[in-house]
Amino acid sequence: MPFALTDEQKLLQESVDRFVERDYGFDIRTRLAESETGWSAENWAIFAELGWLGVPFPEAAGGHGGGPVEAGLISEALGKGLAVEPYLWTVVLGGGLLARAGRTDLLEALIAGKLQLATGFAEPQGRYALNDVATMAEKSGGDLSISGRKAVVFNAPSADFLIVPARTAGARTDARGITLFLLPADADGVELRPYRTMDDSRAAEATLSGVRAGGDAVLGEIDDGLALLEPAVDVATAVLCCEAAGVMQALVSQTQDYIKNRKQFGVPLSSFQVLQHRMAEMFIHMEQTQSMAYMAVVRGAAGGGREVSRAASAAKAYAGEKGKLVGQDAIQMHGGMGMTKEMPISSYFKRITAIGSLFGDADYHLDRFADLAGGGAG
Amino acid sequence: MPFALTDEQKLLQESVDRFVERDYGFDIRTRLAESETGWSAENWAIFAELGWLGVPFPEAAGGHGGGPVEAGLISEALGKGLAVEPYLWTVVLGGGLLARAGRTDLLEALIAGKLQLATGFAEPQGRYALNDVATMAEKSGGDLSISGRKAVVFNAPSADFLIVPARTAGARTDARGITLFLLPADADGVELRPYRTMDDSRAAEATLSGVRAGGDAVLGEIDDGLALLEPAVDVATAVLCCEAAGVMQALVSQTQDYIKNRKQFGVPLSSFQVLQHRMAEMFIHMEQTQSMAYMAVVRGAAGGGREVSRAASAAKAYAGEKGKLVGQDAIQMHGGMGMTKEMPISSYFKRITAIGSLFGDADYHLDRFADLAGGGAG
Amino acid sequence: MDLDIGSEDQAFRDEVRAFIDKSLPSDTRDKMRRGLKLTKDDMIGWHRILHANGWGAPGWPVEYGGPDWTPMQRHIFEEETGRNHCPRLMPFGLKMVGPVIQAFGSDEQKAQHLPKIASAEIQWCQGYSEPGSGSDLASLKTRAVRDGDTYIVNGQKTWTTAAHWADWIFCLVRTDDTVKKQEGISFLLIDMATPGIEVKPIVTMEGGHEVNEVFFDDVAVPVSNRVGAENKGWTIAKFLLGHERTSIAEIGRSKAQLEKLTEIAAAEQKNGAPLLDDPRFREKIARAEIDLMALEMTLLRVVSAESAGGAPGPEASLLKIRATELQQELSELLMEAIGYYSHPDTPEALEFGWNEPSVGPDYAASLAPVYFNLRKTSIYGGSNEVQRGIISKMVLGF
Amino acid sequence: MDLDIGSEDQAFRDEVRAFIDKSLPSDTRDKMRRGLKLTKDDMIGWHRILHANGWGAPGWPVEYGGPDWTPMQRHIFEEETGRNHCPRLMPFGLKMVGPVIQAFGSDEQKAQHLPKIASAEIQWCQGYSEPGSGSDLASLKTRAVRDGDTYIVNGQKTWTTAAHWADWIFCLVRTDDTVKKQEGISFLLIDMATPGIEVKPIVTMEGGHEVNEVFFDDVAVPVSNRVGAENKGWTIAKFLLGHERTSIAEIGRSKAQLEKLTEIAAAEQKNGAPLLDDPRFREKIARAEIDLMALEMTLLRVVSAESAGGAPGPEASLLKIRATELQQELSELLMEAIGYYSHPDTPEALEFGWNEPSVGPDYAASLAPVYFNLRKTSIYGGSNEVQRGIISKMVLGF
Repeated sequence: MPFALTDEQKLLQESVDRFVERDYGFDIRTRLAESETGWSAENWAIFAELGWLGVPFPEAAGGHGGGPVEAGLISEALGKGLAVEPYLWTVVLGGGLLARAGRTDLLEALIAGKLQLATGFAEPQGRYALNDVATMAEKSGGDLSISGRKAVVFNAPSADFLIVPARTAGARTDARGITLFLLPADADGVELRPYRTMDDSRAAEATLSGVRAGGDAVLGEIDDGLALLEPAVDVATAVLCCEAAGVMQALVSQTQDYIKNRKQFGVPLSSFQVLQHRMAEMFIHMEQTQSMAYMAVVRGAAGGGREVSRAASAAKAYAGEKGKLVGQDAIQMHGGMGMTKEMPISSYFKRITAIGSLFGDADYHLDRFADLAGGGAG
Repeated sequence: MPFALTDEQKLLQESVDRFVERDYGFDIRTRLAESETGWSAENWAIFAELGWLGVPFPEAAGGHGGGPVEAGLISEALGKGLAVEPYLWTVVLGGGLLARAGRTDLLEALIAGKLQLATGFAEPQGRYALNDVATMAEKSGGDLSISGRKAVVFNAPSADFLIVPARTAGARTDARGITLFLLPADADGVELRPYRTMDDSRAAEATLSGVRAGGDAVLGEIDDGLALLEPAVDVATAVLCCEAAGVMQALVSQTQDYIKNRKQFGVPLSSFQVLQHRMAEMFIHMEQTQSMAYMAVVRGAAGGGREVSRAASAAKAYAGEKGKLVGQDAIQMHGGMGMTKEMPISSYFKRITAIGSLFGDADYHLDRFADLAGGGAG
Repeated sequence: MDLDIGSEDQAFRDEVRAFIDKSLPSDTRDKMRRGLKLTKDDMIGWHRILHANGWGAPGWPVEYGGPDWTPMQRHIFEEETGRNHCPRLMPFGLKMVGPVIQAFGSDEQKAQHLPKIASAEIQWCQGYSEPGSGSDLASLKTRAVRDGDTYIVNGQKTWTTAAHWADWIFCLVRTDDTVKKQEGISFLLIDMATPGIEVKPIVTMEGGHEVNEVFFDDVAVPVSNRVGAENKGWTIAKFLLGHERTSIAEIGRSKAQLEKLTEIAAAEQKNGAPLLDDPRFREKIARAEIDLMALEMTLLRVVSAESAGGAPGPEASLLKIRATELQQELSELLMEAIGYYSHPDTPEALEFGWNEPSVGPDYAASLAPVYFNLRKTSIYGGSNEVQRGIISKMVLGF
Repeated sequence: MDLDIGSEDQAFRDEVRAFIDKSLPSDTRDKMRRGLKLTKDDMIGWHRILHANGWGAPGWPVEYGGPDWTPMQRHIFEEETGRNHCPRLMPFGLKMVGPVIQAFGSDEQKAQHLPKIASAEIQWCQGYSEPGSGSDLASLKTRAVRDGDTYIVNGQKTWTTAAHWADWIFCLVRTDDTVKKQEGISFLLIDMATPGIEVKPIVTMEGGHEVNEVFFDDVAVPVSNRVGAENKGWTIAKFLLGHERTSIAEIGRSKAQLEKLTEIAAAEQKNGAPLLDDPRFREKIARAEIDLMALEMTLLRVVSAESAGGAPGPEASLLKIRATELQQELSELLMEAIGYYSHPDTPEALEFGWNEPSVGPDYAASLAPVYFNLRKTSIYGGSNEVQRGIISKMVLGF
């Protein structure tokens, strides 16, 4: 039956849910978010121990033979607790790229929790376009020399390696001519300017100034990096939509609790019909976002190509728009309390806002969805 | 003070309001709409007698020296009663073109109520673009011979003259090269296919097959007809927005009455908070549409040019979108009753729907507004 | 987790498609595609064709002449028939009074009515709403007074879809007005040929005739035509509210409309290029397509849960709200696509066999009438406001 | 009918513009343009500059030191200062307690307080909301118990904007809890330096500090600091709700934001071209501009009606709803315009004089914080839901 979870998937989901419920209270989350690195190495070790880091990788690569669906279920559950660990960046996107490039050598360390990754898929002038790459990789002796600037590289401050698309041929926005490089984060010529982000994540501007890369630094084929990057980002986008669904579930249930308990004019806020109907709409948005996110990870699990991209873009456009609506309404219904940093709801709102533009905002994905249309009404 | 009516304007407004209230009940309106011509010659004679047909024209042309503002006030008041007389087509657009072309000879008959006009500003392939003119006027002997097809020519079945843009030079969508012709509706080669429209108006497809036109049939300058047509349509658009404001006032007040009186579960519908708030939104849309419509006619009265066009497009985009929302909500709040032909609200809804695309829908006018932007934030 | 319906269900889908291909009369298909008027014969004809194939009562168990389909098969049947331009089967017999008789009826009632519903021999209509009752169904006033073996029925029903085509009507009537309003209601089956019944058409805003007023003036109904116990009709009314609601998603029909929209937008011009290439209109279509995907995926989740034994709950309200919004949105975009040619009101062009050339493009004439007509979808069948109230109560616990 | 404000008002507009040009400190203007943090001194400094020009109390009559402006002049002043990057004048003295003292205060109170409000010598804050009271203001619990010539005040206020900058607070307190809740409320002026008052910051989601909790622990307030009669404070509260609300339209500031949005969209790139040329983003800007026009035109109608002697009615609710929606929409578009550069959270970049190069474009750092912060506008000052209720009651008569 469509959408039915396997027993393994159910167990996985329950195990992450339990972890979030028991060990990831909002006060703990706040402490982690405000710590030096912004996330917990201890939790990361637990993730490794419970096998969550290896779940989406083929068994041949030391993983547990799951895929986007399992990563999505984990991310959804983590999203409910607003977990700050860089699962998306290291496991889903970074690990996804390593797996696609056949770098099982590094996956082992990743699955063991010993490796952090960041991917510089954005550049200052490029907005959300993966093909807009001005960073150059030019021949210099037997090696290549990479120079350019990567914008808002998430998890870069914690990363051991940076995965960096650079141009080995073609003009700035050509799809061909992009090559992916795996660079040690402490390589000569790599300069990071780290900062916190709106949702308590960590990121950095990365400036590359003549960073030397040998042939072993190349992931996938020379000039054909986009063929690796685009499907990996599609899957990461689908998984991120699952996280959005988790965040929205929390936004809805916290708001539901709040208006049930908060009294005004002697009655609970939830007795006002306007708020009842608005929450009904939030509930529908949440349910449908979850449907779309699940669809997108299932398509992602089935392989690559146009249908995966279309599913990811449809889900992201949907999650972006509906997530915004649900987030804004959740704050509105919390009234003044919703405006405070202290109240968890505001952190959920900031996360759903951040998700809104990650890998492209709703406009970008609507456009992409329409561009990819082939046979009309599908 | 901005928006303050002169005493004359107040009197005019009151006189049309009074006429609509006293002599234009919904049953009368229905009878007129279902009559052969679709409107009342008797009423038209009254309009002439009360001076409403001459109001917008300069005194030199036999008018009363008013302009778009006065036409707007009349149309707003007529809109409240859903009057079916072709004031927009004969007086505002047709008369406006005659006045701009200096044809005072014909205005006299128009003001006396003896002349009906229709303007073929649309072609089947042209959507809303006034410059998309495939109808050709070609030299033939000393005259011109006009052939082509005009789409949905409102008031054509009643018209004595058709005003027809035809191409005397240039390619199909060039702005230059369009000439306006004034053709007797019964001229040889004019074929009309008349029909009713969704809102009980009358229109026709006009096929022109070698209609002969001499130099005296030209309105304005040869090749420069758009310079006449575009500002005239801008003013007509602004006046139509005033009518939309009137229609919306009726939609709001009828819905307000309905939900106050209609009981469900033992209480009036108006006691449900969801409906209260929705009506508050409808009220706001109505008020703001009126503000925009007034702005647009005032700008139209001040002359021509970019600011007039921008004001007309802004008002029309606004009236189009908000009119649709108000209309749809009015039907929804009337429940099943709103679906019936018998209930006045459905006719108001059909009129606001028709207005939505007249002279271009909201998308067209948003685009045009943005195209005309010059100095940024105005 | 996957999206596969499995090979058996896929085979079933192929079978349904092939059957439609072969059996749907071409003039009916043509009317449906072009939005022309269907006759009663078109609708019943299609029902009888299905019946001849054993599919006359898609949602029913074998014992009553149904095919005993799984929830997934029912979904597939709904989708394929909707998408491939089959007329809707009238729900009043198949989805309403039929299941009621199955659950609450006497053996005699079952024997008398069920076969004729499945075979389309008898058409039904629904006597629920009354002037003044609206969403507050229980406030109904039509009275049935017992006189020996007969009820004498007086009152008025309204919004009665297809009453002018129906042979029988099922009604909620008041049999006791001394108790709480829900507790004095009974459920009667009434032959429309009984003296004292009058049907008056209600013309809807676009000029169509689908709904009616039905007047009862001393109508004699045998007590044996009552379903369930006297004064227990409200239980039946509530049963019906929960029954088989996933078909309201109208996925198949919306897919067909989306396809039509794409075709029309490719045919229409804007600034000398296809409207389909206009960035704004293209975005609107993309958005509608995504909304349709979201609805379809949610529906599939609901059908899967039903297949696993879950009772359909407030998801029906979710589906109803979003499905009707989508149908309305598509009808709005279709009207928008044709610009000025939405204005001509030419009902004659909606008659099959009308041979004049059309005023605008041949797809234009039905679009504004459909837009106006579909405003009903958010009003009828439990208004969307009522549905939001249900979600608020059942899911959110307010 | 026209849109002209007339030559006198036009001359006044020119005068205000020229004055701002000449007198607004350039660093203050720069902070406002760039969305940097303002200090208390920036805000008070600007108020004092206005005061030196006789404009310290824009809405006040001459007898209390105001310029006695017409409604149109007040509107022009609001618009021009907003549009030209002047700091907001704190409303608590000028628009709240000042008018209250003028209408209800004793001569001593007038003499003591009004000049110092106009001159910005004394800063005020508002003690209305309490934890648990929200939109239900009359349910307040802070108590003032009379002890001879003194009230002893105990309780807590919250959402008190600028309490950490204020010298005085005006409070609604409960002086009788044996009567209907509206009838036992009094209005007190309290010196923040009085022992027993504690101010605790509330940090809002973007990390800012504008609002506070204010605790009262046996705070002694002279009875002479009560405005109006004991237990008649609710009259004053209602007076304030209706007072001078057209300024909430924030036309000037929204124009400045729209201008900023257009500039940023011209600077940002999408597919190698300015974002401003993207059809979809261009449409969003056009829509915001039209919404702003609609708000401005409606505001002008209201101001004209006020000038003609009409009392401001429920239009204030209309303006409040649409103005806050527009401010929120503009902040959303600004954030959207900069793509990934909305993510970096660099509060240090919002400090004036911070000299490091910015992480993204120099206009980026304030945009997400402003977006988050402006969510408050639809909540504070009578939530937009409350405003819709007012329209429904006052205009529609429900």
